[in-house]
Amino acid sequence: MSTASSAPARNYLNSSYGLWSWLTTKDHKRIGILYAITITVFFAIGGLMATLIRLELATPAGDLLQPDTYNRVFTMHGILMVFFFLVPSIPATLGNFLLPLMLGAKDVAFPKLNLASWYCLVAGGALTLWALIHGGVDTGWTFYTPYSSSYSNTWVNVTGIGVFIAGFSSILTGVNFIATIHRMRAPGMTWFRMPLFVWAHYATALIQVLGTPVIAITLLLLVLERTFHIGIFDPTLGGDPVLFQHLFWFYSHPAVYIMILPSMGVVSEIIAAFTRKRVFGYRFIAFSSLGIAILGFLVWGHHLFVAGISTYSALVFSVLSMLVAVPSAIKVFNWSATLYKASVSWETPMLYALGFIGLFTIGGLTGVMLATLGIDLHVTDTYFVIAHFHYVMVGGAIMGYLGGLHFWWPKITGRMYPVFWSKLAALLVFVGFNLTFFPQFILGYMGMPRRYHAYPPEFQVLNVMSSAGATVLAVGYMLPLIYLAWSMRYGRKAPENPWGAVGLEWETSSPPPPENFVHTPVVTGEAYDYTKKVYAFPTQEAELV
Amino acid sequence: MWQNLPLFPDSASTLAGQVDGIYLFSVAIALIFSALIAVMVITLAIKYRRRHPDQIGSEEHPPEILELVWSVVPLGIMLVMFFWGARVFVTARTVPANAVEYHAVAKRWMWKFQHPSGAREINELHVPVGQTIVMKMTSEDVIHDFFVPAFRTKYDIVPGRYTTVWFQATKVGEYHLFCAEYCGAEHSRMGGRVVVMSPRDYEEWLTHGNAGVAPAASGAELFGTLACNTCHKSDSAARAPKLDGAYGTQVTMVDGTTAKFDDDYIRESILNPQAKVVSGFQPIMPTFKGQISEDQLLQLITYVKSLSGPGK
Amino acid sequence: MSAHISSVKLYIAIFLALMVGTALTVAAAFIDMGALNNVVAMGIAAIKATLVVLFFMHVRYSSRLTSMIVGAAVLFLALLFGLTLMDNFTRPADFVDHTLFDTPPASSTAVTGEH
Amino acid sequence: MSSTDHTGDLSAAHAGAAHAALPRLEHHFDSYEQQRETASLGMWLFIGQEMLFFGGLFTAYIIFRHLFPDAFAAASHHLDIRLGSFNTVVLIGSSLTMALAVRAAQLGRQKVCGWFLIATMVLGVTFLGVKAIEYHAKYVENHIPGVTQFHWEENFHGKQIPQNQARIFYGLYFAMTGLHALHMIVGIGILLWLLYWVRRGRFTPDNYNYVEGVGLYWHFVDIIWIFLFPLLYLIGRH
Ligand code: HEA
Ligand code: HEA
Ligand code: HEC
Ligand code: CUA
Ligand SMILES: [Cu+2]
Repeated sequence: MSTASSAPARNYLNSSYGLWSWLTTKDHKRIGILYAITITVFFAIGGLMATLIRLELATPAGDLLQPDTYNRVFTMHGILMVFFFLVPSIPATLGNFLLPLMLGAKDVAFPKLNLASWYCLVAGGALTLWALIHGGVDTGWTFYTPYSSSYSNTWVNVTGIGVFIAGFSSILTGVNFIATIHRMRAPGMTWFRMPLFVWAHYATALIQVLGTPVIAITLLLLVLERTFHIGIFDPTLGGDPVLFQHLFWFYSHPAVYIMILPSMGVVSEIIAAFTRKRVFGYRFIAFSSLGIAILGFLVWGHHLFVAGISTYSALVFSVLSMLVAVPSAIKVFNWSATLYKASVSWETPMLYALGFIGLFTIGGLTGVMLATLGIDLHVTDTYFVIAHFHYVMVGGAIMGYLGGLHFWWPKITGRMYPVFWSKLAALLVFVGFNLTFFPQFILGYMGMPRRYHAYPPEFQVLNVMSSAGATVLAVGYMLPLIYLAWSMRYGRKAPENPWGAVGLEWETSSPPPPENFVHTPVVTGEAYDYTKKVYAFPTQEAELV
Repeated sequence: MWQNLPLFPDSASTLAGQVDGIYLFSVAIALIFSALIAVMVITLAIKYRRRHPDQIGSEEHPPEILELVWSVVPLGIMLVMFFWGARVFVTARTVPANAVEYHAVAKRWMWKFQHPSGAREINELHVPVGQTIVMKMTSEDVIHDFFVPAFRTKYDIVPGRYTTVWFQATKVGEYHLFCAEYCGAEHSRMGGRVVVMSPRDYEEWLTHGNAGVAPAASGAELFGTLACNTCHKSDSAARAPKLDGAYGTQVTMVDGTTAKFDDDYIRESILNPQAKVVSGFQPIMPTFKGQISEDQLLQLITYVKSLSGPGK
Repeated sequence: MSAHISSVKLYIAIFLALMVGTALTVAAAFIDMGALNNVVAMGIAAIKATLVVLFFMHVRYSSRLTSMIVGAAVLFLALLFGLTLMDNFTRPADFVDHTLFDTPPASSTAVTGEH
Repeated sequence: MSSTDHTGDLSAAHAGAAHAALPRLEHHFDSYEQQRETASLGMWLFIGQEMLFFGGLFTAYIIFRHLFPDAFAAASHHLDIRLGSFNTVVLIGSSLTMALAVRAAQLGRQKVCGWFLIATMVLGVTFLGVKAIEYHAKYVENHIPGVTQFHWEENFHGKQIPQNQARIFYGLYFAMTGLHALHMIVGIGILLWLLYWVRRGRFTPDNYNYVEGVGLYWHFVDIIWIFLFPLLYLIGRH
């Protein structure tokens, strides 16, 4: 862990120059960066929409935006944040960058597909932004029929196609990851020697490959319904609008695990690195990822409890939703227990990981409340739901993403970021987040429906708190944007392994060379082993083979 | 402004207590587990903080049996939540036998209600306290949702079909009525009030210009004006089945299938008579689709139902 | 593991089996077997598909992983069908009005001409 | 059977076909075997994805067939069972030629492979041609929802079939067969591209991933049709 290659060694960043070299790159690391830039743009636009939402909701009267405008704003907020930011976020950036490194491979299985998947996201995003500029969509990110198919006079088709294309980006990423994990592992890298990050991505990829096509066909059917009135979702033609909801949530519930699983993988890595200890219950965490991915396909009906499904199926979906919480519980407890007799370092990534545990727990527990039929009856389609999913998606998934970004930033860019600012940002995000979204639980139980641009005055206090919190949160998000950008030029040069962590990615230079490892690694022991060396590079030390 | 910071909405129905009960229970569970994890994480992270830069974590782990504990205990708790929540939900979804039927037609962006007495109102619903009421609802366009926070219940209103929601108000007062399913531009303004009144006040309200014609009576009138009675007569020589006493029975069709004579069957018979042709009759009944409104349809159904006497 | 190369004979045999299957489904469709008609039609289609998968697509000679992927996809398909139908087949009698208006939807104008 | 580990004699065997991108081991693979297995795995994952893609349509189909059994039967009677059967034979035949093309590639017989690819394409185009005839008939009969004023007026076994229910059948019919046809068109495009490379001697017994992958895809499209045919054409024919 010593030789911080001080000379401007050849690495993936300086191996070739020019925009063209980036736009045609097949290097998974560069594609990861392309993705990172792209999703940051989408996050900023989505965040701008969130800002508008919170500004509007600071007062009960719908005085800032027209109702029509407001509807478009929260719809674009949801669509951009979910399909163009959070779904690709960790897998396509950190996952892309790290999977081959962690497995000791030279690249992902299909580098060209990998690049193609980025272009899919860009093309889908461009279409969606085109729609946004020309007036947007107002269906909500859920595109419920028959509103979307027969009544909305906004750019439903264009956006639908945009999301459709972005979906293929996700599918291609998933195909790539599964093939990579099966076929590209370095010698000695058995399944149970893989980092938990890889397991999490395996589970994620499974959902991406087998879930995403269903939303694709659903959106296609929506476009057909809207264009040709084939009738399947249109009650006036004999169709069933609830069928759309089934098809939509068949993907979109598992999709929430596309968003959270990679984040859980990041947290496992961070916890191991900053406790310098093997994560407690490695196999339980690994299998719980698969468990979540599979059980996640059984519960989509909990979004439809009061939508007109049979009471019988509501009962079935409710009890199944409870089951999916068990593997999540296993993870949370295992992480916590890892801290026991550990060597805990309070570095910035660790702050995010601990924040993740807390916020995800709250988000998850309120998810279980929503899965409880008697409660959902009252709080569905209220701010309680909004609070729940921002806790898991913003408090959970984004915390994990930021944590991972701070953890691997030295590896990715070869630079360190300022410690003080990064800790301050983590704190601001945590405080701002809670201030923004905790009041929404109360609002929800009080009965404030979601997707309301005006509301009765008695809800104002809580809404003002929420808007105030959002301001803090925005600052918290803007800080990393600034200091991370700053560090790329002015940051201290990062050594190979700044955290003293164990993992193949820390065995190569920062930033890594284009081919990742000069010599193919050989793995001789379990992951996270801080007591002995388990990675070897045979050409250097031939006897270790 | 600050005095207005309650944590609960009004509670004004028999269901409210039940929903609050399961809610409070699960809030307690959530608090306990969040606190447990927060305390555990923070104390461990402080107690075992890194003392010198090269320190590595001990290889020692807590006992493996914990894995079992923290899988089974949450599962057990969640099953309790499930059964409790399921009971409340089944109660909320099972319409009590003594419920009085009110009608709601939702459209963008208004509510049309009709009382059993025939009184109609828009965006306001007056109900007597203590009476069990079932709203029979349909939509003229997109999906809406009948939501009264004080009653702790809601249900989507799906076009092309009837859904129901029932409640029994327990407290006189005025409560919010919200549309809780996104339905377009004015979704947030598609609200109104539910006014719960003492039975006396309610009677009075009804008689003060709000009487209207009972749906069954309007239905009877329609039965004449639409010439239903030219075929559906009470004599046995009629060209069409006798409707008296038919409600609730099983009807046999020409193709041998059977159907239950219920509201939806009547609806279908009126809108699409050829779909199910009663055994022993010719498919001569014309469709009335497009000729009558949703409101009139409800009135006709109520009338046909009334031919089978009170109750079901 | 080297790729398996099947004989031309085998391919032709499979092709003929598929032809027989096709003829059988068409024939079966003209016999009234009540609800069994669907079972037979889908059964034959499933057998035909299996033949294609096993022999034309070489799954018979491929690694277990390939079968696992096919198995996973079939499983998830079954979930999609199963749980969606669970709802549709247990819905309350509340009638889905298939015929409220028999004209093309008023909405076709709404889409373009709203507001 | 030939082991995959004979890189040596391969490069020798094909040294003649100079410019063709000869047996190419991409930089991130260690062996042809790894490369081939990875490619096949990727293709299978893609097919798994396709199964669920069509799955959404089949779900809708099952539900509406269950709701409107008579309308589906009646509407299905308006499809030409002879053309449908003919197309089934054609498509299965194209699967056979595709399988033989892959076999030829496995054996390194590029010429033969090329001819089988051409045969596959010819059969594929025949299928699409027949489909076009069927679509045209529907167009004339005003049975294409949203394209012409959909029109349906018919009793079936004495029951009146509501126009909308027939419309849903045809909506699904066109969605399903249309998507299937789209897959075929894409497939034929890929076959052309493949043919180009086969003609240039791109493939060897060690490195015929592309041929194999395209074969898998083509067979999958065939399988979809194997289900579509009875579901759409053969309802209640008795
Ligand atoms: C990252 C995203 C994410 C994640 C991980 C989850 C996780 C869960 N969600 Fe959530 N959810 C969403 C995103 C997410 N959700 C979104 C976006 C919506 C709304 C979409 C819309 O309508 O727009 C939604 C809506 C939603 C609903 C529908 C609400 C409604 O509209 O009426 C329900 C209902 O059951 C639900 C349940 C759950 C459950 C049971 C989990 C579980 O997986 C949680 C499991 C985790 C834990 C339980 C915590 C850890 C466990 C312990 C600490 C042990 C102790 C536990 C107990 C004793 C119970 N979610
Ligand atoms: C990943 C998903 C995600 C994320 C990150 C967020 C982030 C936020 N969301 Fe989001 N939200 C959703 C997913 C998400 N949301 C979804 C799916 C819905 C449902 C939509 C629907 O109903 O259809 C929803 C709905 C929703 C509502 C309900 C609207 C309604 O129902 O009427 C509200 C209200 O407060 C809200 C608020 C916020 C806030 C304050 C944030 C904050 O966390 C955002 C903070 C971020 C910023 C403020 C950006 C700061 C940075 C910049 C501005 C950078 C500047 C740019 C450069 C220099 C490049 N969201
Ligand atoms: C031209 C004669 C005719 C007229 C007018 C007519 N019906 Fe009918 N109706 C029939 C016949 C014949 C049947 C039995 C065959 C069938 O089910 O279609 C029938 C069946 C019914 C049924 C189902 C009865 C059962 O026992 O199952 C209902 C309900 C009904 N009609 C209601 C109405 C109403 C309400 C109207 C007026 C709006 C009306 N009908 C007008 C001829 C008529
Ligand atoms: Cu009506 Cu929302
Ligand atoms: Cu969900």
